[in-house]
Amino acid sequence: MVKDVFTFLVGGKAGEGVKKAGSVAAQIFIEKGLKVFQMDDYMSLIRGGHNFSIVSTAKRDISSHYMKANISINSDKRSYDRHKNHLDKDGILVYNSDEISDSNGIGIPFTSMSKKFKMGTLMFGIGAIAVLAAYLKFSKEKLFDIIKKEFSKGIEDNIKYATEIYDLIDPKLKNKYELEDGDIKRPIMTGNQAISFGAIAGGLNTYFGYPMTPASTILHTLADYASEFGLAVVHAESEIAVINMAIGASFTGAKVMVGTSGGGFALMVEGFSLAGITEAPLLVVLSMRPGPATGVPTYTEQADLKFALSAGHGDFLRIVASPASVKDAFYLSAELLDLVCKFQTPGILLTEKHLSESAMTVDVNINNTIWAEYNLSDDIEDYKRYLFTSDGISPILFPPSDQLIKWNSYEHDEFGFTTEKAEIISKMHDKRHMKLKTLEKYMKEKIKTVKIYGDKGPLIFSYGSTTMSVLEALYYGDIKARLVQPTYLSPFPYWEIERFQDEPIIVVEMSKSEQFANLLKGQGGITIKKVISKYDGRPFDPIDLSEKIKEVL
Amino acid sequence: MVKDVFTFLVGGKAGEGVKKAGSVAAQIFIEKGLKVFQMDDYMSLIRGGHNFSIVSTAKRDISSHYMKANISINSDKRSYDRHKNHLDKDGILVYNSDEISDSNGIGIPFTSMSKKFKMGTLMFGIGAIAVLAAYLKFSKEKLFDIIKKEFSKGIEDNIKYATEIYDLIDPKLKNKYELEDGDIKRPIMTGNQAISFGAIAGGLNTYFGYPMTPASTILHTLADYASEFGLAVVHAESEIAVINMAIGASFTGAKVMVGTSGGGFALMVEGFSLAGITEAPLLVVLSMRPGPATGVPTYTEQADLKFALSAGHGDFLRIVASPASVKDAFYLSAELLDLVCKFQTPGILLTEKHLSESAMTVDVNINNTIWAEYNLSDDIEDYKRYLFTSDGISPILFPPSDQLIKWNSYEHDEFGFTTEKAEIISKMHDKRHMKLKTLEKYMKEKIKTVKIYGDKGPLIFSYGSTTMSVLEALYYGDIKARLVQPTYLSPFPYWEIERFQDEPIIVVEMSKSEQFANLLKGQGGITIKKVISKYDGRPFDPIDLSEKIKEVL
Amino acid sequence: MDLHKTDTGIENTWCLGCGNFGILQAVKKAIPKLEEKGIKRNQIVMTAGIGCHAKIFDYLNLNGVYGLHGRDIATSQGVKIANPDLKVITFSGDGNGMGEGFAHTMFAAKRNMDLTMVLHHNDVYALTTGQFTPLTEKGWKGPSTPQGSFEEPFNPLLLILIAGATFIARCYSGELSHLTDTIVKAIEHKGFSFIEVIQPAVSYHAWTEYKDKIEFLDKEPSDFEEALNAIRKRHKFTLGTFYNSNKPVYHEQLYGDHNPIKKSISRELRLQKLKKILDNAL
Amino acid sequence: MDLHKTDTGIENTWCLGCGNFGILQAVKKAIPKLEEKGIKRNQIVMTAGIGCHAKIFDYLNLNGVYGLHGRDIATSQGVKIANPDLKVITFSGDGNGMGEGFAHTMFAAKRNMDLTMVLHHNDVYALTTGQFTPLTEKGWKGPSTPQGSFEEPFNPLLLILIAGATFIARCYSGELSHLTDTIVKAIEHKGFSFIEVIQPAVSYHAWTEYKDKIEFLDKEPSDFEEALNAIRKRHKFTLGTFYNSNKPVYHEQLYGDHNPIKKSISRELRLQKLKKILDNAL
Ligand SMILES: Cc1ncc(C[n+]2csc(CCOP(=O)(O)OP(=O)(O)O)c2C)c(N)n1
Ligand SMILES: Cc1ncc(C[n+]2csc(CCOP(=O)(O)OP(=O)(O)O)c2C)c(N)n1
Ligand code: SF4
Ligand code: SF4
Ligand SMILES: [Mg+2]
Ligand SMILES: [Mg+2]
Repeated sequence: MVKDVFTFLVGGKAGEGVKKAGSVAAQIFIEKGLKVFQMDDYMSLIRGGHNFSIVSTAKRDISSHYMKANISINSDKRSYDRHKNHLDKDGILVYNSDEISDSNGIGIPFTSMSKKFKMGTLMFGIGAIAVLAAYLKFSKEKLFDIIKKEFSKGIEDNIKYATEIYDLIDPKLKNKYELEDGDIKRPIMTGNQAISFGAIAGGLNTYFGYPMTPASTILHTLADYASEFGLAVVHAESEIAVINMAIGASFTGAKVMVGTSGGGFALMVEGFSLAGITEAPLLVVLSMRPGPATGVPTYTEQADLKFALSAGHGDFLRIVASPASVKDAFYLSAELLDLVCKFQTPGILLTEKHLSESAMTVDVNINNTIWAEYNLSDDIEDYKRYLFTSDGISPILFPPSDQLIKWNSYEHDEFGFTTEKAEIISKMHDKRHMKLKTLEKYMKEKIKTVKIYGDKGPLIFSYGSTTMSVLEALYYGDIKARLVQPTYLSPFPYWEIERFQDEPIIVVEMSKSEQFANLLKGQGGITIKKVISKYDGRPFDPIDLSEKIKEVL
Repeated sequence: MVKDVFTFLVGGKAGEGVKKAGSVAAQIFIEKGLKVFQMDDYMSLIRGGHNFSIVSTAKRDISSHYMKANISINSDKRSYDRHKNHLDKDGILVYNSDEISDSNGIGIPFTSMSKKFKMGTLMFGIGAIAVLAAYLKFSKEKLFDIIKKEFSKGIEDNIKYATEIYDLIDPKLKNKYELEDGDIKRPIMTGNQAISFGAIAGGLNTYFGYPMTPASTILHTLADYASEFGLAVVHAESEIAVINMAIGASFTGAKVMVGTSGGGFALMVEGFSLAGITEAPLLVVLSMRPGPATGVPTYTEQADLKFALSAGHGDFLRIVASPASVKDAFYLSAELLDLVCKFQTPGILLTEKHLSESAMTVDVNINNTIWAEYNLSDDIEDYKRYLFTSDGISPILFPPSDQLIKWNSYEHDEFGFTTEKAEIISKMHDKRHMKLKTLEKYMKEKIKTVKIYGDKGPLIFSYGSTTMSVLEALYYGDIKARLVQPTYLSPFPYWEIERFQDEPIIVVEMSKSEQFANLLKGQGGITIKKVISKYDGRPFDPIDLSEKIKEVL
Repeated sequence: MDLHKTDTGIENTWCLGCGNFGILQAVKKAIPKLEEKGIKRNQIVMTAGIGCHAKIFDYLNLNGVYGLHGRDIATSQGVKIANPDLKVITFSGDGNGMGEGFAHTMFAAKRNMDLTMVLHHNDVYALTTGQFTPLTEKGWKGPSTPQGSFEEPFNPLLLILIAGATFIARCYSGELSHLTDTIVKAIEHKGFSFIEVIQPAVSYHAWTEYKDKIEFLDKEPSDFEEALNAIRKRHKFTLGTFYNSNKPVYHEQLYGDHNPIKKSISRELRLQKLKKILDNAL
Repeated sequence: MDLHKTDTGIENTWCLGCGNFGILQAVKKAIPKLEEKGIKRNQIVMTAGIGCHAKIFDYLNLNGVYGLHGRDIATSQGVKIANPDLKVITFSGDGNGMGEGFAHTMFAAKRNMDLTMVLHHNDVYALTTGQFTPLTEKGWKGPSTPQGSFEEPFNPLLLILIAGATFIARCYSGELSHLTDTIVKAIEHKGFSFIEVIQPAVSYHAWTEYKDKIEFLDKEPSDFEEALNAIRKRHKFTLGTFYNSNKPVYHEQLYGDHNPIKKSISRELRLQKLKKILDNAL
């Protein structure tokens, strides 16, 4: 089906090493110089249930997993039932013969073979990797090297179990797969790792967080690297503490980021508005999962867009941008850190579970990241925190200083003292609003706010990680189209979008109420021909999506 | 200037009875069968500073105060300076001669005359009323009656002080004012009282609140009447507690309302989203003040509109409506209570300090209020809380019941059990979305969503209490125009608005970023010719506004 | 679905051996006992926060609200205030009820709200992969504290005692009958009853970490002073009822024996009263 | 504006005779004393919540953040963590710090965050017209409790002690020199210092309600047990330092003697390290 893609699917219970098997498989492909896209599908539980990891690899850029596997390995009946149709035409189905039998697949008694080892069924992932290795004609030695590199404990047992599985399946595999080598080895990272590393590269000093899927791994990643990079990484008592601490840190001149999902961001909204009026540089990562409320914690959706664009009472400037890929996420988090510092206003890096927790090989040039910088005050006499300036930006100063620095949650005068005076209230509104004009000008000149892929054919719009799904669908379906992806959503880059006003467009997004399409209509004056939307928590599969696109083109 | 309006202005320090003087003046006008609009301007402090109360009265409907007084009475220099220009052509300026002197006005030594009384300067308000009485040729007896009715303590001293002031000023008033009598005595109430009484009439059972200007007086009013109407009125520890308590109350079948301003609502956003997914009937009163953050607590603005329309993560149905007058507020709070019950979804009564805390005489027919009702389940076997129905509304049931009733913050199946299944996630989204369609249909048929004033002339759009300012400005300026006021803002009543798409319109609102105009553009497809916006915390004055409107017409 | 089935039939997704099973079982056993005492099943309303503990919402065939992380205890208070005939039980986690929802827990105790809170104390944010909670001992290497956490834990019983709770107990999910009895007593108790349940989360902690440390109070304290003493001086694996006393409850102080829903005033009477109020104002 | 002016020149809008004046004066007197001890004025950062108390933000010529209602104590923590060279003081009200912001206050104590919190205890939500607060005695007829409030008040010193604060004192805005000295001691203290200041809000309570009840501790407690005892047994108008001890502070446990801002790692070094991390992953 997908000739230039090889896909490995491994399914089983949480706690059986399914995800790990996915990432080890990814490492195998990386070793061969290939590009990789890994998507992990897991339930909101710690052990049991049904998880799967699906890893697609190719020599070319690949921006989605495929739900048609070349080899699918399943540890239990549930997994088998779930995935028996997720097979490519010539795909091979491997199942746990301790639980089922199916003449169309190959049975391996994963469970009984694991019994004699201490780790027992926890080793299933290793077994899956052994099967993959055999299928790809990897030598056992190479397999052992990988196990040694990727696992920290129980190496010996792992190798024994892998050997037994390898030897058992090897003869049963009639047509093995010839996976061609690619060009170079690339690092692989998840979206959340990219966001974390990007922010570090951009100058991050402090991160405040409270665990919430799918943003938690930013907290974990940064906590891991805190001492290496001299960061303060704090797990606070709540999201409200998080954002108010962050504003305190921002006051001192720390470059600061916080991260959460919709429910946590909902709690941060008052603080977000505080950042607006105090003009606090502050970057919020908002990684979406299906809502409302607790919703479906470990799945994906794009239904917090409208909320992100307008969260917070009162009028204030916000920057909202959404990366389309893991690589984008890396550069964007540094770029946003810079913008919030330069424009002294809160910003949101809006993303989704699908980007946050999927892993991709990336070609990044770390030297190209932006280093966040402030418009610092050199005026050390008669300093005014909220100086009226023609561009609305008041140069910033941090303590310790012999000048008075007051950030104020109330409406205030230029010094930051509370005011109730009509004229000053108006003027401060005007000042803050002026930053919007300045920012728009800056964005027009300096920032790639919208990306356009392809140069002919009908117009498709998408944003965030859905862009990756569309790109892959266009490739797969051999569809000639132009794909427009606004990275920046607020301020809305109308100057880039206006030119598309005369053509009816197709929108692909993940929200029932078509939030992105509404934004394009309302702010961009775009005529929508058709919206393809998905809101079942699962990302698009490129094959399905290509068909849907063809239907409406 | 304003021939058919008489305006009384009283200014002084907080704690001197300024506001009380305003409402006693209003009572005097009411006694005469007149209509009244009272606006109180006060600072965020308890004693001192500068407050003023301005009461305009007429035989006709009057929907704004005028910043040109017929008589202006000022207790101190600050007040005098502030208001000396707020005088009608023939207006009389009365000042405290203990602090200043001005040959253009009449000096009264309010302070020294109050010294001998225990309450001292706290009595200034009484003095102002005595001045007003003399100016209106009210007999002292009538004045005493009013004092007896309106004040609970220190009656004797009050009467003494009033008599002395009356006798002192009476001879100095050369041209007294002949205030004609009106038709009947009408009750006067503030917007917040109207909201409270309307909700009670609509069936309110429980109110949860946390003090926040300008919503606090809803809590106070309802607390006062709690035992009379069998309500539970709770002052909780925070707004987060408030909304989550409210949802618990809603679960039991209580008709429930909460109230706050922007900062408090920001804290309620996660709970608001919970009401969305659990389909909890819940009415939130959001009374706006200038933001962002703490902003200007005791003044007015309309910059939380965008926020109200999209607060909360995920896709869910919300009802947002904004009353244009105190009378509207009365009926609307009952109507909204009914809608949130019928459609099992959260709703927002969006208003502003200017409506919440201004007082107007109202002609309400209490019998016309709506009584909130649910679509109750009679299906007592195999009850499904989230039954899939063709209109999206699942009949509701309350405990105690022998059927299982589960409200769930996670995505759920029809019974309310947690789900992670793709098909059910989609179907539940569809179900909730279907309610939007049903609601729109209902609104088209049964609800006056948009009011249109006037039948010829150019088009002006406004919403909320700004409508009152516009109406008064049109009257004052003798401007022929049609004024369109959408009471409902979500679902947006496009069916009423569409017909205005071909004419460029003028928008009057109180937000720097022109949130209402953007809504009309984005959702209504309206072409905006000009936005008149004010964002200094003060409501429009009809005279100024009429000029602004004339400029742009 | 009929409330009188024992099970909801929903797939249980707790780890094999999880301490939450003990709590689930104890509640299931407590219900018939409560029924014997005249507390009907359909009168009970449960709320749950978000976390592993809260999954009990799907497994218990009881009416209720699956609330927000940390806010279940506020939701419970709303239930009770609106309809005081209902018996309310909140299932909370140590992250949920002592972290995100800390203030609500403390204020529920302060008010002596007439409801029961079961705190599943497993020393981790289990469902979000094992971060330290406000009750975790110093040094825990969770994913947010890879070098070991360094906050001193709260003592939940001490806090809740001082805040004003009137029934306070500690149980262990391995001591089923004690847990069952305590749940029954707590639900019967009029006022705020708080049960801390030591609940091993086997993916992060083994039962053996607790087993030998568990002990019972020899004598249950008889007043506040004794309770304070026992809570402070006995170690954190000491089980028993530490405090049991009487104080006015919130809803009765708010409106006596009224019930805002069952005794809701009719439309007619409301309009009549409102008219009078408006007339009197004239 | 120059930080070394004494006054900001902003109009003071407190009621005549308000207890907040005493606190303002005490802080103004404390600053030169702190300067003598080597704590520079420009090193001090203040935060304030929202309420009458918080207006001190406009009157004190100190750098800082006028935060959100109840959140100032979280903001203070962020300041300290980001730049531990700064000395942080939070001015909070009883509604602000014990109501809306209760959890932040308790967690700041739990962490022994190295900062000072001054709690303006006036028993009302003064700025919002006098509602009861979590510290108000039962029976208060504020506008939200016209029949009288019926929640038992929290004991703030007891809660903060148990939560983990290491310096705890009660002062009175009528005892200026004691208040001044205590503020100096609290700011010098390494760890979480908490000063409850009895602050008459004259629009709701007269000074005479307090004057005669005020007393001083005869002997300052020397350890936790004594502190616990004194806080519990002495009445709520007893002034003095109830607790003063040492424990590791949060920021030092987090990163030792690092300073995330002053010792921020350069761009070059960051990129170099990141390259290594990415290469190693291969
Ligand atoms: C507002 C919000 N923040 C964060 C989360 C993510 N979250 C879900 S469960 C959980 C931790 C639960 O810990 P605990 O209460 O101890 O429950 P356990 O899983 O240990 O039973 C968190 C932080 C959330 N659902 N909502
Ligand atoms: C989120 C939020 N809720 C409510 C308010 C309104 N508010 C302002 S001050 C205040 C009470 C302050 O009481 P306290 O902290 O005791 O201060 P005091 O005025 O007594 O000094 C409240 C509730 C607010 N500003 N923000
Ligand atoms: S992670 Fe812990 S609390 Fe959660 S189900 Fe597993 S054992 Fe139970
Ligand atoms: S109301 Fe009370 S706290 Fe506020 S300024 Fe007046 S006396 Fe002070
Ligand atoms: Mg836990
Ligand atoms: Mg107070």
